[in-house]
Amino acid sequence: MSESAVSVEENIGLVHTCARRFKGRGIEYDDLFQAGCMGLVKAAGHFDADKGFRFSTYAVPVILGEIRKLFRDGGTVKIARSLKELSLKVTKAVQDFQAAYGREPTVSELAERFSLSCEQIAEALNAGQQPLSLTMTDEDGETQTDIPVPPPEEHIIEHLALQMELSRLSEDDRKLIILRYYRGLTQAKTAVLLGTTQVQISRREKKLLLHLRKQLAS
Amino acid sequence: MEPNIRFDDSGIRVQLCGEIDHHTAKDIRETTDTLIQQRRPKELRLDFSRVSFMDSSGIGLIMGRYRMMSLYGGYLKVINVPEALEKIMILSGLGALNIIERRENNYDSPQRNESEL
Amino acid sequence: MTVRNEMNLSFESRSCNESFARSAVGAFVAQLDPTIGELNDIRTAVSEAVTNCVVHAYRDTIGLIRINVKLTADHTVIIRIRDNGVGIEDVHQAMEPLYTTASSEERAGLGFAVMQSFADSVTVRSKPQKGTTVTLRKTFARRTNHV
Amino acid sequence: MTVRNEMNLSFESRSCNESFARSAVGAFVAQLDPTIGELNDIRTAVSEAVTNCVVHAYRDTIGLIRINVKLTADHTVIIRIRDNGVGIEDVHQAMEPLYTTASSEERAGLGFAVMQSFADSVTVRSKPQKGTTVTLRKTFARRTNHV
Ligand SMILES: Nc1ncnc2c1ncn2[C@@H]1O[C@H](COP(=O)(O)OP(=O)(O)OP(=O)(O)O)[C@@H](O)[C@H]1O
Ligand SMILES: Nc1ncnc2c1ncn2[C@@H]1O[C@H](COP(=O)(O)OP(=O)(O)OP(=O)(O)O)[C@@H](O)[C@H]1O
Ligand SMILES: [Mg+2]
Ligand SMILES: [Mg+2]
Repeated sequence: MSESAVSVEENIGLVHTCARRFKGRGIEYDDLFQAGCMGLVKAAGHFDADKGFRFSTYAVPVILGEIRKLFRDGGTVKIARSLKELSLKVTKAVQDFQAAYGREPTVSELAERFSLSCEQIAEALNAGQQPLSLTMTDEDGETQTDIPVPPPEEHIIEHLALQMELSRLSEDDRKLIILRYYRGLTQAKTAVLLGTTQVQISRREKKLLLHLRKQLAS
Repeated sequence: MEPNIRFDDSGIRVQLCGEIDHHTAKDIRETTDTLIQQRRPKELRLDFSRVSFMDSSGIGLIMGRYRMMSLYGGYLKVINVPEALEKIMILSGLGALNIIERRENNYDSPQRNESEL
Repeated sequence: MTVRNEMNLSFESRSCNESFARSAVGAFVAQLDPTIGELNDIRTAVSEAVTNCVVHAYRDTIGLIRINVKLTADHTVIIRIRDNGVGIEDVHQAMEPLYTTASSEERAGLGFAVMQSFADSVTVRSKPQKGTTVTLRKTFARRTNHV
Repeated sequence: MTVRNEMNLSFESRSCNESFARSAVGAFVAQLDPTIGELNDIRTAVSEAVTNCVVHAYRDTIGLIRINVKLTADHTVIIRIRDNGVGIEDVHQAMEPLYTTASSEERAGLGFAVMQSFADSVTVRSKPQKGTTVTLRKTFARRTNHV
């Protein structure tokens, strides 16, 4: 033991300084402080003033090292519900995993567990650490997920079955359908492009539609 | 993320997980195709309940399995499509193939006939 | 149109970067406080554009994909995805739903259709052998209790 | 050291980009399949470096912050954060725990100490009036059940 043993009490401010740094990242201040104190005590016990360092230079990394360990469990703060729920679940899963296997889960292990990609797990963690608002919050603090109901969208393209049937048509018939229904051309314009008359296009089109409907219905 | 595969009376059910894009579709394609070729099931059910993201690579994947199942005389069902994926499913026109079931029905029922198609 | 914030991203055309790209753009766009659905739309559209660079622009090679994202004061996001790949001969045709030059690889030919449906507008500029630039634009609904 | 994947990111020195930066870097690094703790470490260290660019390098101005991330075959991530700001006169002194030139703004002088605790190594190169480059390096533990 060094003669010039440092007083833990006198340096408690260092712990506050370090702990404050990680406020709002999902871990209670008191937990941060407690971990920091562990670090301070360790540092005080091992400090050798003869080496010419200032105590703070020696102690800060030790304190930070203890605080860092806390973040291995994740944590949550107020965030949008969906993200919050996820990060809660992730946090819980990390704990369960650790209890079961005695080591931290990898991102992909969590990703698998939650059916998400590694990146999303990363995002969920992000959500757990700082407020990222994707939703609205009510007066009473209840978060409300704002998932818009997509408008009953027009089938902007013809359906797939049709595509398969189309591929079985002759070149000209396929062109006719594409020009008329994908490009939205008039029968007259389509006729010009296909080198025929509008009447013929009209007839052919009727036949083709009947045929396609029958195929699709079967 | 390995798809979870289950066999039952009416065929094979594959539980897909995570995000389906060009990168991840490759593995899923290989796994399902091996299954189809080896077991020639009457029905292949792709369960999307745990899929959180999908782009057009997923549509290609479904179409491909649809064709493959038809080729072997079976059929494909896409089940438990989450709300977030409905938009792209609708857009793709897959709805018209009558292979999508939002909720899986009669999962344990052995009587499942082709007239349901 | 006042640009409030902007970022640039570049990475190699490896398929493992597809999810990274949509994730990074999503994280940036989250600043505009979109709904989960809006964010998902952006992620999907970006995924389509980036996948096209990986699959078509650089085919069997590895090239650079560059993304520029601008957030404007009026809640609009403008995303430019650029490659220096093979380019597109006929952009009009390429954008046609179900048109694909890679049907053997089970591509549906729906990428551009998805972009058009999930973004408010899509513009494509391309030069064969020079590369392609896709610009996606989307305005988010304003919400009163916006943070 | 074989680089397996690499990305570049640049954005303006706005404080709202601090969280974006750590999120984007986190998403990219996730490819190496780190543990939650390892990923948190990276995010924290990146956050400190980026905040320094916002707070010190560009002080009352807006400048460009550039980040380069390399993933190597041996599970190491190398992150370079660059600014073209005011630079640092005495890097050794600046890295001392509790040293700060902005105590009036309640800065604690802990940024570099945090980077050193959370990354395996931190190197700083700086030239007054030219700018600063901080390089963070971290190797992830290899796990047998690695995917
Ligand atoms: N960045 C690009 N560089 C070169 N060609 C491109 C690029 N993007 C698209 N294309 C061309 O445009 C066609 C249509 O693109 P689109 O994304 O709509 O469909 P796809 O990629 O073929 O199929 P899907 O997106 O459904 O998987 C492609 O087949 C390709 O020929
Ligand atoms: N990118 C930079 N450009 C210019 N000066 C810098 C830069 N980064 C750090 N410094 C200088 O180094 C000092 C120490 O940085 P450090 O991050 O350790 O502490 P801080 O930023 O002052 O406080 P804290 O990070 O605890 O809020 C700063 O006060 C500043 O003078
Ligand atoms: Mg495409
Ligand atoms: Mg600092």
